[in-house]
Formats: sequence, C-alpha cells, structure tokens
Amino acid sequence: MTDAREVVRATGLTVRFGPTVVVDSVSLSLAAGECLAIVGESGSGKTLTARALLGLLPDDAVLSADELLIDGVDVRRLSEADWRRIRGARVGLVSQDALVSLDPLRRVGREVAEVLEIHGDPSSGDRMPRAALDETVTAQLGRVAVPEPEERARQYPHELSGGLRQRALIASALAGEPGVLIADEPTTALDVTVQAQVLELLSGLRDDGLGIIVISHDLAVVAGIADRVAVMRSGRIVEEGTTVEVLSNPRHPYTRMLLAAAPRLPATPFPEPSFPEPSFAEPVEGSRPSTSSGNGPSTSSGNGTSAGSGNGPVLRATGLGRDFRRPDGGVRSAVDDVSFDVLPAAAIGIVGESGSGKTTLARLLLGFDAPDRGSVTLDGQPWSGVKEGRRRSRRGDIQYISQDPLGSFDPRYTVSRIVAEGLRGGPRTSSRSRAARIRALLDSVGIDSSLAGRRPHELSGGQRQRVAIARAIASEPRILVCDEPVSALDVSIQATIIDLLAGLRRDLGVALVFVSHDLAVVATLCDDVLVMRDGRVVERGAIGEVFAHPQHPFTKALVDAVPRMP
Amino acid sequence: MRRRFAARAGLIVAALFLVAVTLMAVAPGLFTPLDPLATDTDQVLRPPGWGHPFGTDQTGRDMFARVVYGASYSLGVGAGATAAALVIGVVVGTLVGLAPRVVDGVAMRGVEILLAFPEFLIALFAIAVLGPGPVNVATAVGVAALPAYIRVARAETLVVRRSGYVEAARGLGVHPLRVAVSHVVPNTLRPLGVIATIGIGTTIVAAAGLSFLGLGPQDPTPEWGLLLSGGRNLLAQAWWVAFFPGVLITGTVVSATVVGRRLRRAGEGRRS
Amino acid sequence: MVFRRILARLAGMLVVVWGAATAAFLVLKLVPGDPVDVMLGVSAQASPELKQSIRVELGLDQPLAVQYVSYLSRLVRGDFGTSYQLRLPVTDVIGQQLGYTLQLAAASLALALVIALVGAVVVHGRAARGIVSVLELLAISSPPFWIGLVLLSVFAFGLGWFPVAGADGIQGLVLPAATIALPVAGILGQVLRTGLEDAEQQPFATTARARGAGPARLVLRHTLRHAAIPALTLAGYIVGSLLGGAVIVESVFARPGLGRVALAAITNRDLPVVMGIIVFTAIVFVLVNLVVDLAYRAIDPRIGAPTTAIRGAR
Amino acid sequence: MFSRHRPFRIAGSLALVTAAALVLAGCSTPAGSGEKTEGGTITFGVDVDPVGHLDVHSSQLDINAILQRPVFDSLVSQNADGTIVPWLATSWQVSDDGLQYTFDLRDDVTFSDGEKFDAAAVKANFDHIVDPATESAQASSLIGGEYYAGTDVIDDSTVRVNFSQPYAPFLANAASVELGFYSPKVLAEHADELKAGGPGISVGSGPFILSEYTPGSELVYTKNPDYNWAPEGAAAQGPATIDELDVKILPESSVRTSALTSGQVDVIGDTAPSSLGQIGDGFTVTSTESPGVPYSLYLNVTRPVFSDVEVRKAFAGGFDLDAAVKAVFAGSYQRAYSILGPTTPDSYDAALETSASFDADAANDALDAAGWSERDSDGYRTKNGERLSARWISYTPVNEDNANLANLIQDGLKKIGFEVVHDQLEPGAYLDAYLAGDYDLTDWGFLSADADVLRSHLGTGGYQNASHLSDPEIDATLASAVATTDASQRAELYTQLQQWNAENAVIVPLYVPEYILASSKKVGGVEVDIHGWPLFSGAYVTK
Repeated sequence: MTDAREVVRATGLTVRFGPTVVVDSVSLSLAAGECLAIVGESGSGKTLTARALLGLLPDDAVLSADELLIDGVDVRRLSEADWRRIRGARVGLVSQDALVSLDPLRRVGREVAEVLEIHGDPSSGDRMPRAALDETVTAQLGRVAVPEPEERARQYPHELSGGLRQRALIASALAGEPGVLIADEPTTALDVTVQAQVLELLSGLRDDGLGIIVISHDLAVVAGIADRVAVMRSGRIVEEGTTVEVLSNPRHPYTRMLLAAAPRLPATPFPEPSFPEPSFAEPVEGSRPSTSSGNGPSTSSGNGTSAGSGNGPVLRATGLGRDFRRPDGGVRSAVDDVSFDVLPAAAIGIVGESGSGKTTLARLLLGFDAPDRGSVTLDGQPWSGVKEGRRRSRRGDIQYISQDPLGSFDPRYTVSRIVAEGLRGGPRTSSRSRAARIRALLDSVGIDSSLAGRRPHELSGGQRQRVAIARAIASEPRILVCDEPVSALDVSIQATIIDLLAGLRRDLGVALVFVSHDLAVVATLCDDVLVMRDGRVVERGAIGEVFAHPQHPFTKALVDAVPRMP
Repeated sequence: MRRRFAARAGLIVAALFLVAVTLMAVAPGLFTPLDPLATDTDQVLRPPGWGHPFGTDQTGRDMFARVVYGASYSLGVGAGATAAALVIGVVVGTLVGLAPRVVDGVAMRGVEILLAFPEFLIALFAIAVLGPGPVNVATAVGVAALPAYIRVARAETLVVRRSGYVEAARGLGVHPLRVAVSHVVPNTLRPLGVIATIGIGTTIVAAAGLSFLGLGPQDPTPEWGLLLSGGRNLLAQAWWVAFFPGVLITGTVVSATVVGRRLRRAGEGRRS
Repeated sequence: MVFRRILARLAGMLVVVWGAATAAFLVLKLVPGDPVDVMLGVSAQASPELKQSIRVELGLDQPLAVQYVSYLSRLVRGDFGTSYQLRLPVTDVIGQQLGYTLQLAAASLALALVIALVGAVVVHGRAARGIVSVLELLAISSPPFWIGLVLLSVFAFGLGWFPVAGADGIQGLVLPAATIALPVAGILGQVLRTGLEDAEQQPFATTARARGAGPARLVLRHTLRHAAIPALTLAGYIVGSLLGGAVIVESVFARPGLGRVALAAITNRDLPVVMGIIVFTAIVFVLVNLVVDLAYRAIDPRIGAPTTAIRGAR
Repeated sequence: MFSRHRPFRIAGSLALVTAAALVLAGCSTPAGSGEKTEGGTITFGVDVDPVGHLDVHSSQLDINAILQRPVFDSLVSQNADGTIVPWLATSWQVSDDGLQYTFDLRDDVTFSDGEKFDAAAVKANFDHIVDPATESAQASSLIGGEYYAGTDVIDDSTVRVNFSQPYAPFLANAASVELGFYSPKVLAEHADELKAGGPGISVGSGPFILSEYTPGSELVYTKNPDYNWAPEGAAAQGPATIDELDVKILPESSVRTSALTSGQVDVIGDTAPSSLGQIGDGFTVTSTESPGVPYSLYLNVTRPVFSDVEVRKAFAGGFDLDAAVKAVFAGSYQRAYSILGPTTPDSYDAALETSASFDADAANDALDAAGWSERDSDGYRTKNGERLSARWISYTPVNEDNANLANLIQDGLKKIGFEVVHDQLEPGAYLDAYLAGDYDLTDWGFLSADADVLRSHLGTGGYQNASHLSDPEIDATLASAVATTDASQRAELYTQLQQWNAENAVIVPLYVPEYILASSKKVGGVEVDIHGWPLFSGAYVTK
C-alpha cells in the first residue's frame, strides 16, 4: 500500500479563528486504497481538519499550510469556484447522520444524482442526460449494497432505515468517483449492528482503491477499518502510527488515557465481574421461559455493605406492558411482558437498540408513565397504579438520571438551588443545615462549591451530569434509574461519570437500573443485564454469562457487532 | 466587530428613544412649555422653524406640543392594552395549558377561531361592538392582541410542562402547585415578556390605525394616529402635520422592536 | 384512514366557521342602539308603526334563539341577509367588492414576495444585509397608513409618477399595493433570510457543498425550500395583513373594496354586512389554512408520512 | 317641512377673489380655451357613493340628488335665482285657498324605457312617495307631509295635487329631484329594488340614462337621444351634447383635487376650500352659497345652562367667529349672521350683518351678571360651586374643517371661563342622546331652497328643533309663513323670525357653506342649480 498513489498530502496545516489556533501544524498523508483514522474528543480539531481538506471551513477561519495537495492538486490558493470543481469530483464527504446530511426534502435519487449534475459524467465530464443519470444513480446505490436501488431512489431519506440512509449518503459521495472519501463520524448515529455493516462497506471500498479518512471519537470503531491512526488533541496530532501500533503500544499519555477510559467488552473468556456472584431469585408468576439462565425475573443482589433494609427487592416489575398508538391507527407494544427484580445495591443493565422500549421501561419504573399491563412495586409497596399524591412522599426513594441533564434543569436556577430542590422535606430544614448538605452533596460528586452559584448553561456537559447526580442522591434514594446517562459525553468524561456511579453504589448502597445502548458501558458497571428487543426481554443473566455465551441470536449479533480493540 | 458596534449603537439609540418617549408621556411639560390645545388664528399652518419645530396645524396649534402630549395617550394605550392582554393571556393560557385535554381542546378551538381574524379586523369588530372612543380603542386592541398571548402562553406552558426540569421536579416529589409556581409560570413569563415588549409597538400601531380611521379619540385630543389623520388632506400644502406624528410612531415601534429582540436573544442565550 | 382524516379536517373547518358565525351573531346582538333607527338614518321621521313593521320584516321581533336558528339556516343556504345601509344582499355587496380587494391583495402579495426574495436571497455581503435588515425593521414598524401617506405625498403629489387614487389600471395599483406589501415584505424577508441562514448551517447543506454545489444551486435546490417552511407558517399572518391593510389602504387611496365596505359597515352599524364579513373572513382563514397545509405536504415529505422511522438514541 | 340634512360633509367653499374664477350662482361655466365638440365623455369626481340610497323618493343624500338629476325630470324647474319655470308641466294654477295645485302636462314626454309620461304617472309617483312602504322621509316632507291630501287624475294631461292646509313651498319643492318621476313600469315591477337602484331600475325621463353602476367606484350615464323636454328657458334644449357622463367616487378631498389637477377627472364636486390653492388658475371654480340654515350651533334652551338668554348671548358673542372662520377656511367661506343663508329665496335679512360682533368684555360682564362670577382652579366660571360647562354633541365623522372650527370655539370660550365639552358620537349614540335631549348644544346645517325649513327648526316639536324651543308666538309666525304665497309677505314674516333669533341666541349661525365645483378648461357648458350642483345636459368637451 505504501507504493500506492498519494491522494492527500498536508504539511503544517493550520486553522485559526482570529488569534485562536484551532488546528495546529497538522501533517498527514493518505494513499489510494488506504484508510486513515483521525481520532479525538470534541474540540480536538478533527472535524475542522477534515473540513480544511474540503475547503469548507467557516467564513471567519483562516487556513495556512506548507503543503496541501488533494489528488495532486495544490488547493491552498484555490478560488471558491475552483474548489467547487474539486469537491465531489476528487474528494467526497460522508457525515454523521444521513437523516439530516441528505436533504430531507429531496428524494434520495436526486441527492445521489446531484454530484453528477454538477460535475457531469465522471469519466468524460460531459453533461449527463436524464436517463443516464438515473442509470448511474441506480448503479451507485447498488454498489453500496442498497437493495432494490431503483425503488429506493424514489424515496425520501426519512423513509429509509438508518443503515440504508447511511449507504445512500455514501453513494451520493461516491457518485462523482472521487479518489478520497472523508467520513466524519460515519457510524455514530447508528445502532451497533448497523454500524458493523457500514464499517464493512467502507472497508470494501477501501480495498477497491478508495482513500478514506475516517474521523471518529471512538477508537474501537476505527480499530477494525483503519490502516493508520492519528490521535488529535487540542488541534495537534499527538500520536500517529499504524492501528496495531497505536492501540497495542500507545506512546502518548493522552492516547493511553483514551484507551483506558474507553469502556470495553472484554474478549472471552469473560473475567470475574467486579461484584461477586450474581444470583437469580425464584421465578415469579408471569415469567417467560425464553431466557437462557433461568426462567424467572432476575434478582441480583449486590454485596453493598451500607445497603438498606431487608432482603426483599427494592423494585419489582411484574409483567409490565405499555402500548402506543401508531400514526396509522395500529397499536405497537413499546414494552411487553417485562418482569424483573432489583435487589438492594444491585446494578442491573438494560440494553437494546433504538426503539427496543428501554426508555419506555425506565419511565414505567419511575412512575412517569402508567403501565397498561402488569405492575411495579417499590420496597414491597405498590408503586404503579398509585395516585401521584400518595406516591409523592415516596419519590425520594427512586431517582432518575437522564441523558440530557441540561433539559432537566430550570434554566433560571443556580446549581445550589437545583440540588436543594432534591432535598427531602424541602424548605422545612433550616437553611444553614441545608447549605451544608448541599455543599456536601456537591463535594461528593466532585463539583467544586465555587460553582454553586452558576447556572446550568455555564457548566460543561460532565459538570451538568454531576449536578444531576447530586440532585438525585440528595434524597438518599434506594434506587437510581439512569437512562443513557453518559451517551452524550466524551469518552474520558464518560469514564469518570461511570466511576462516580459505581462509587455511589458502593458507598451509599444505592441500587442502579442502567439503561444504555452501549454494551461496553453496561459491562463495566452492572452485574446483570436484560437484553431488550421490540419491547420484550430476549435474554437475561449475569453480565459475563450473557456476553460470553449469548443464547439468543439477537444477543449474539449485538455482541458480535461491538467494535473491539485488537 | 464593526457590525457588533453598529448593533450596539442601534440598541442604545433605541433605548434612549424609548426613555425619551416615556418621559414625554409622563412629564410632557419637560419638553415644551406650549399648550397642545392652544389655538392661534395668526399662526395657521406654519412650516417647521424656530418657535414651532414641527410647525403648526390648521388652527395654529403647535405640532411639537401636540406630538409630545400625544405620547401619553398612544403609549398609555400601547402599554395598558398590552399589559392587560399579557396578564389575561398568561392566566388563561397557563390554566388552559395545565388543564385536562378536553378543556384544552375546546379552549384552543375558541382561540383558534379568534386567531382566524387579522388582529386589526378584530380590533375593528370590537369597535363595531363597543363603539368608537378612546377607552374602547384600548380595549379593542387589547382584545385583538389577546388570542396570540393566550396561544403563546399555552404553548410555552406545554413546553415547560413537558420539559425535563418539570419532569425532574415531579420525580423529586415536588408538589404540582409548587411546580407551577416555581417552574411553569416564571419560565412561561420570560418569553412572553419579550413578546410583549415587541407587542407594545404592534398595539400602538393598531390603536393609531383605529384613530386614523376616526374610530378612536377625537380632536382636540392629541393622539398620534389622529394627528396623522388630521394631516392626510394637507399633504400637498403642509406635509409636516402628518409627517412628524408618523416619525414618532415608527420610531417608538422600531425602538420597542430592537429592544425586544435584544431581550429575546439574551433569553435564548440563557436557554440553550 | 385517509378518508377519516379528510372528514375530521372538514369538520374542523366547519366548526371554525360556525364558531365565527355564532360569535358574530352573539356579539353583534350586544350592540347598543336600535338597528331600525340606524337603518333609517339620523334625520328620518319614521312613525313607530313603520319602525315596527320594519322590525317584523327583519325578524327582529322574534326571540333571540329563533333569530339565531333562522340566521344559521340562512347562512347554510348562502343567504347572508340584506344590508341595512346598501339595501343589497350581503353576498352581492361582498361579491361586488371582492374583485377589487383580491386584485389589491394579489398585487401586494406578489410585490411582497419579490421584495422579500430580493432582500433575502439576492442580497449578499454583510454590509448589504445589514442595510436590508434595517430597512426590513423600518418597514415592519411603520404604520401602514403612514407608509401610504408618505408614498402618496412623494410619488403621487410630489413626483406625479402615479395617480393619486381610484381603481384604474395597473398604475393605480402600484402605490396601494406597495403600502400593504412593504411591511409584509419586511417580515417575510426576515423569516426567509433566517430560514436560509439556518438551512445553510444544516449538515445537508455542507454535504451539498461538498459535492461542489455553488451558492445558486444551494439556494435554489436546497435551502430555499427549507426556508419556505417557516415562511409558510406566516401565511395566516400575511393574509391578515393583506385584509387588515386593505381596510386602511382602501381608505387612504380611495379605492373601492371589501375593506371600505367593512369600515363603512362598522361606522354605520350595518350589522348584516359586518356579520357577513366576519363569516367571510373565517371562510378565507379556513381555506388559507387548508392551502397552507397542502403546501406543507407538497414541500415537506416528512409531514403526514404513514410511519416515521425512529431516530437513533443519539 | 323642507329641509335636507347633509350628514357627511358640509361643503367647504370660497368666494374666490380672482375675478376670472369668481362665477355667480346660476351661470354656466365659461367655455374652455377650445371650441365646443359634439359627443365625448365627461368624468365627474364626487365624494360619496349613494349606494343603498339611490331611490330619489326615499333618499336623504345630497349626492343622490346631484347624481339622479340627469336621470329624473320634475314638474317644474327652479332657476338659480329661485324663480319657478315650466318643465314637464307647461302651466299650473293654484286655488285661492291655496289647497289645490292643478298642472297641465306635456304630452310628448316618454321615459327611457318607452313608457309614456302622463297624469297617471304623476299620481303613481306621488302615491309611491307617501306609501309607508317607501320609508320616505325627505320626499314625503317635500310633498307636504301631513298636509298632502292626494293627487287626482283629471285627464291624461291634467293632474291635481290636494292639500289639507295651505302649503306655499310646494311649487319650489316640486322642482326638486326628490319629487321626480320614475317610469310607472319600474314602480310597478321593481318597487323593492329602487333603493339599490342601477340600470333598468333608476329609470326616468331625463337627458341621461344610468347605464352602469359599480358601487363604491363609478356610475356611467349615457345620453338619452330622444330627449326634447328641457325646462323652459334652459340654455340647453334637446338631447345632451356629450355621449357619456362618468361619475367616479373619490371620497378624500385631497384625492379629488389631485385627480382633477392631474387630468384623471374633468369636474369635481364638494371641493375642500383648503385645497383651492392647489387647483390654481388652469381650472374653473364655481362656488355657490348654500340656501337654507347655515352651519350653526343649536343651544338647548331646556337645559339649565342655556335656559338663561343672557348666557346664550354671552356664548354667542364670547368667541371670535370672524377670525375662526377666516383661519379654518382660509377666507373662502363667509361667516353667517342669520339663521337663513343669503341665497335662500325671498327671506334673507341682510340687516343682521351689522348687528353681531365678538365682544369678550360684554360676554364676561353678562356672565358675571348672570351669577357665573366665581372661577375654579382650571379658570372656568362657577355658580354655587357648579362649573359653567356645556356639553356639545356632534355626530361622527366630523369633517376636519368643522372639527378645527370647534377647537377654536372651545378655546375661545375657555378664555371667558366657559367650558365646552365636545362629545363626538357615532350615529347610533348620537341619535340616542339627541332623542333624549341629553346635550346642551349640537351642530347642524340644513340645505333648503325654501325658508319654510325654519318650521322644523324653531316650531314646537319640529324634528330638527334641536334647541327644544317651544314658543306659541314663533309657532304662529311659522304657520302663517307656510300658508302665505305672497313673496313679500313671507319675507316679512321670516325677517321677524331671524331677528327674533338674533335677540334670543337660540341658534348660533357659524358660516354659510358653499358648494364648490371645479372643472377643467377642457369642458364647458356645465350649469349649476340653486344649490350650486352641476347640471350636465348642456355640458360639452372642447377640442
């Protein structure tokens, strides 16, 4: 591959906004048939680097480079009109979410055809007649393995599934037959099983001679496809090398930190879980015999020393079901016949892809929504089906952490007021003891008390989630329901929040119900797992058992699709 | 940078203009010693100049004094009607937004019917019912503005009600009444306050429009719309009679809009 | 399913019209003063017998409920009653004047669209856009009657380019249409430009540019359609401005039309005409909403799609 | 009863000092620069659309009288100087007791739909006027109101109108368009559509035929080619010269003026005096003082404030009317001295022109003497703690000139400590207040070609007796005046009434409105009647 034609070459690539340098002397090179991954967290400058290669920097950005060649063309002094001849024809772009990256108001086929309308026939440069256009569009869609391409071309992006959409987006970028494809987080919006398929497609294209630059925040995702990896931080490339080198023998501390922080699904054999010996309780009625390890609802008990009262489950779900009316009038069961117990200080993960019903389940557990079938008990007392007025005093026992902490804060409130709202008894306690308690709470989640006067929009994402946690534990709950609490965060922040939650469980004996699409995150934190699909639990058991020996085909596919580091 | 400076200068000018007009409304004597009603048969239709910076009208009244004294009525109607519409709109809108779906549906159907009509036509129809007159003009423009406030208050209530923080408060076991008082109403009021700032301008224009059509206060009351109307037949001989009241109306509305938009941007910045 | 939705839609439209008709009826029954006195005029010397006979003839002696039922049943048959002042069926009154107002409204709308598009799409560069947005602000903030008077004194009295009044020909339409169009164009221009700028920030715009699309293609093939969606939500407001503006403009420019009829009916307490105009306005609103809905569907395929794929968790 | 209320606009006017433009009432406009041509079209801009009031027998609008004159003929015609000449009636006799008027009719007259004009047509029209279903106020009072006792057909060309009491104004009234004649066929077939009017409905025997009507916009008249029965002595005999008359509705006075100066229209009516400066020399302006009661303030003598004649006189003399009228009308209208206009036939008392004058000191003294000697904090006079204040009601819309005049009057009276609160009420509310007598003064003006108009203004229970005057002596004088056909005797009686009012200040006359007609030099031959209203039968377009 080293002797292949060089399609991108940049040295000393620098991007400034006024005096601020956001990309600092980046040098990279890409050969045809090679895949280079640029990895970094948000703000690392990776996306701007990619944009610079397309001449699509924001108006107020200033670009300088010692060398910048795209497909052999020096693009440093190109006019906008000249750039237009490069874009699409020599370099294509695939970005994150095809639902918004393809024009939602135009048919997929038109989007794929656009590059041909602009540049003409890739081989001759001639203007293409309509029939030839349609033919090429169909061929391009077929090339990225879109089934029934003619029909798909007539559909709108929202009418396609996420995977097909992303393929169509790739087809639209490739229709002009560019030598270079820049893929900016190409699989981030996708479910893990679909992600695997798209990565496979990209690998195939690379093998056919396309030069690909993949931008990602996720080392694991690029591990399977990239030949070389460049790690970016604060606008600089801190480490570059072959994928194997970088992942197995990281030299830069930042790379090491990234690797350490990334939650991983360990390779088989699964190591001992961090909490000893999950045990399943006796089955209760309404259980289904479809799962691998036992027939009943799983009851996991932690060994939390400070754990609260009794041996009975903190939370018990029995035969839960919730139906929604579809726009066409039909009925869809978002949650169907789900039963499980949560013992004190246990941590149970609920995994599934989008639309599997896991968030609806979380809302049912929290009593934000009422089940159509089945029931929830909290500490042995009925919880679902109870009037909100009678339930209110018990709400302190079960608390909620959402994916979007900012939305869960009143924008007018300060941090301390937000946390104060979570205190039991509200205004009755004396203000001095309240202030002390709030300080202690903030302290326990690692928020400096100097931030107590800030408002939510003045905090970083990680800080916000910490404040949300402080609020949730203010009432000393028995159980925390967390819905994708770390999905919106950078890997390094993710790790610290997961550590925080694990610490709370250990120190306070609070039980966790952890809803996530990310198997690796669940694996690091939980003892037991429920795998959901289409509203039903398809498999359950101890984490190690389920991930090491998945029984249900869906679980298998799910586990197989998780990108792994070598 | 230059653009930001221009925007900032615009904001300052607008704010100063509003302050000046408010002062005119409160203490017109500060601006002119002349009586807006005093006629002078020797000073008929004098063009702007020393002594009469905005000229005089057909009965020799000083146009500057009339415009200055007109601020109190025009601004009073604008602020009064907007405030009334805002208060009623918030109360009704919040209640409807928090009410069960059936009540909400019926109420919004009603509001929708009202919204079916252009604001200015509602004001006209209200005048048809109430009859012309200064107080009725204020009522009419207030009534005309009301549906929009109800709708926005309801929509904001629904947004806030479905927001993460109201759900979070619920999850914390906060009493619904407390949620309404400490979260829903304050967060609903903020955007409405901004809308109302701009709404004052709209109301002033609507009220002036009614006066212009002869449905509002009557001569000799100095009211901007009426002053403007008084000049419409004099355009060819005495442009100043219609021109200056128009400048004041436009200036006030532009200033209110500029300030209102700035407030909105500030609010948006805080929200996201 | 589709059939049911159409039925529900029609029912909703009828409810709005019925509500407006009922509100108009009730509210106008509250109007003080004897309509018969109003009908006969100020200096008429009509005998009480004559007044009573008119009252009977108009059904004004009937209980309110009876009047309401017969009012509704007449409405259903398309009979809006007879004007007190004009002595013509209200439908004729509206029908005769509708043409003028439609002509004015159409010209205003066309002019507003052109101005707004020029301001939003064609004008480029920061300084130019700054100036345009200031002009838009001025246009939005100026009372239409003042705009009318200023246009009139400059272009008709001053320069003599356009006739001062009347409903004759295109020339006579320019100033009145401009008066209504300017504020509408101001709002529309702002919304369009914001919509265009928002759409330009969207990922699909980046994608399109990455294909080599130039500014013209970007606007025409992509962003303009997106900007049209928020602009469409203004349709109700715009139609309102056109009708409300017609009242003032027809008065300032001495044009015949519905606005003049409405104003005269209000000052003269010509209740059947007032009610007729209210019901007519409601019908217009309902139709405009229907058209807007259809336009939404035409522009945005995502609306009304039977099943919507659910987006990823992130 | 003989009055016409002009609800919308009391005409502004002028007596232009420029000799070229000053045209005496009754003259036709001087010829333009070019020579007379046959055919062509004249456009005429007017202020109000008579929509809904097109029936000459029931309409009260001046504009309808102006616009229907080309279509409807009357029994007799009144010249601008007030004399009566034959028209559709060739001669007439009045019985000695004044109760019967017998007319001999022309036998060559046909309506434009081909119907013949005869005695039966006269009877059908007069019967229609008094039919309650017609809802006529104006025409039915012109025909004598309760004095009218029916019409008899003597033979085809002779008709007799009977009265229960002598009714002297009848002959003059018979000249009005309100007593004009519809084709009997129209009366029989379209009686309920007359108010809406239009081609085929507004059908008379006049020199023009209404051929198109677009409410709110325009009326088009085409020439009646068979017309051959113009009033005796009229300048234009036979069919009209022009083919078409186009009437444009242009409500704003500034708009009408500009339409004239820019050539959009040839003639405009009801021109605002304030716009005359704009019109300039290139146009012909005809200004005619209106006969009848000038624009006046009616003081309600039943109210405490105005029950004292001294207070009324102090009010009338307490403001500078000369200066006010001059300021408002730029010198173009004359202030009024009497409750009858100078051009009202056989009645005006010119002697009053020297009597009245503004005297603030006299007014102050009179008010002091009347007990209104204290002043309150606002500078107004008080008596027993009550402010000297009068409520003036006007009905909207108040035209701008009158509003300005009101301001000057209010401001002037304020200087002598007399508060005037001016309430401008919309018609319904005005009517309520008016009928309830809940006001101290109000302002009206009445056009009338006969002094009998005073009967409804000063007579007990008269409909326009806004002063609520009830004086048996006045009633008796009015009664003898309406029964007297002798011109000098009537003039004597009306002089008494005018002087009585000057001494008692019941009605305070303000100014004499004028009808101002302005026309381009491209047209000629437009004559005006006693009101100053245009007659187009002899009008022509110049080359």
